[in-house]
Amino acid sequence: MTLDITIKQENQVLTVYLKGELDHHAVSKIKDTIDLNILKAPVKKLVLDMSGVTFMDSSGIGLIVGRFNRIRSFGGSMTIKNPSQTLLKILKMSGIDQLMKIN
Amino acid sequence: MTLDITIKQENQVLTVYLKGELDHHAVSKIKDTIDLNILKAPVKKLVLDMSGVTFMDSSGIGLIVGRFNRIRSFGGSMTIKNPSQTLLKILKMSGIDQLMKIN
Amino acid sequence: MQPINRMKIEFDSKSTNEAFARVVVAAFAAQLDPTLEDLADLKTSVSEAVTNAIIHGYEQKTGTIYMECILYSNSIKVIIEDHGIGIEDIEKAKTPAFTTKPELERSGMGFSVMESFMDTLHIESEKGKGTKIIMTKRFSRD
Amino acid sequence: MQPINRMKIEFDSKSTNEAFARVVVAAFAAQLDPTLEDLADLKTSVSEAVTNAIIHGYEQKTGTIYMECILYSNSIKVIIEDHGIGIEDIEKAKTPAFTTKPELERSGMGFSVMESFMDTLHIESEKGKGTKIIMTKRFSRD
Ligand SMILES: Nc1ncnc2c1ncn2[C@@H]1O[C@H](COP(=O)(O)OP(=O)(O)O)[C@@H](O)[C@H]1O
Ligand SMILES: Nc1ncnc2c1ncn2[C@@H]1O[C@H](COP(=O)(O)OP(=O)(O)O)[C@@H](O)[C@H]1O
Repeated sequence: MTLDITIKQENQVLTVYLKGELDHHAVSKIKDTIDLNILKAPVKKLVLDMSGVTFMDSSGIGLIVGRFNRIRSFGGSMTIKNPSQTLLKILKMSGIDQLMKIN
Repeated sequence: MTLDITIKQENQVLTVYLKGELDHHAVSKIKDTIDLNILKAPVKKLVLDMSGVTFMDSSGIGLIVGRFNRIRSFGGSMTIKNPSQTLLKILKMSGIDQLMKIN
Repeated sequence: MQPINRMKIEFDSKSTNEAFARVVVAAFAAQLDPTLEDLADLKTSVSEAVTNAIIHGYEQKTGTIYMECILYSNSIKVIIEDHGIGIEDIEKAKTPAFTTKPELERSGMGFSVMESFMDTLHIESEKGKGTKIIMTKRFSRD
Repeated sequence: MQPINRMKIEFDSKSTNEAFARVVVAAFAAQLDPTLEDLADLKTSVSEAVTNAIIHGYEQKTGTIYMECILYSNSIKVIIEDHGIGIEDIEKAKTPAFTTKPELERSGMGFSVMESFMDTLHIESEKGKGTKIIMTKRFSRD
């Protein structure tokens, strides 16, 4: 019922691995954790690995756009990795694929 | 959401493999299938293989006792095979283990 | 004891809803992170009460079943109600192996299962008005 | 069209109940054996409407959310209702990327998701009284 988050920092690349269901409840629990890690050390690139995410609604879109704006304000970039077909559908629908790389 | 049933007849032994959740809804769907097979050919032993059963309530007890009485009226015996720990709890609670072999 | 979450549901007295009711209660109780054994006990007891409402309360005719779940920090209360035929003699109904529907191969073990798998069981019923089952379960910590 | 099954549920406006509401609807719709894609679309849309009731309708304060599901032979109707603050201008609210809670990083895409993932979406709302979302989805056969 919860979302697990694992964070790896290497050469100014911050990779965030998410596992579980990404809804408003989950987003409100992990947002600060990601932001703290963006502030802790210089980050040039934020990678969101979604291979473990089994569900996402527009609260996830809010999380992604919010982190995108933040990292860009530091001059960094953002990438989404390994979204399922289901996730890809909502990522495309909301135009996230126009803002950043998805692979 | 449904219960799958597979039936094997060999040397007067009728083996019934159940897979799924054994509640009142499921019982009412499979009872006649088992009984028809008991009538079709001479059966000396009825084996109920529960290895695939993930849930059972007292409707399952009713099914077992009903088939036990039927097979006994033909002079046959009955065995329960491979119930999970959860199923064993309700089988023991209701005294089924006093009526027939469970292994 | 303050409830930490509650829900109320009503659904048709159809046998397909037996499995549905179990999933609903299990998903709600999951918030307390119960052990698998406690969850199995709860699902079995809910299944008994809902099945009874369908078979005995409404005698397999159309009716509505009402279910309420109240979560406390460490336990759940489940109330299952029908507006069916009611129970004549509650003490007798609770006797192991007693059933008024032997022709349907009922085992008469439903109330025994609820009593043994839950921590408390309370039955309210009036002939011709319906039946209300109130049961609670405390969750053990692993 | 005759309904083949129906249920009504009410639960607290707590964010833990977003996942619960999804499981409930999915378990109910499962009776029609929908494709995984249809089921995912339905769950996402339900999640949007329930989240909106929690965040916008009740502004994260205590309230009750009402959900009703009606199953037809090949489709589902879901009604999600709150007695919260209501929507001032429904047409504006439906505009993609429009949100009244940018400070909560809402994307303003909730209604767009519901419109694109369901077959019909109908919104009734009155300021100060609450909001009712009525959506339907036809299930495709594999
Ligand atoms: N909801 C109900 N409405 C009316 N009668 C009921 C209800 N639940 C139980 N009963 C009565 O109590 C008896 C015992 O119930 P139970 O122990 O669950 O066994 P079973 O369902 O196998 O008969 C039933 O046979 C029935 O007469
Ligand atoms: N249940 C509701 N009660 C009150 N206002 C709502 C409700 N649902 C939606 N709204 C309004 O409609 C707007 C758009 O909703 P939506 O498209 O879901 O985007 P978001 O939730 O990201 O803001 C919300 O920002 C809010 O102002």
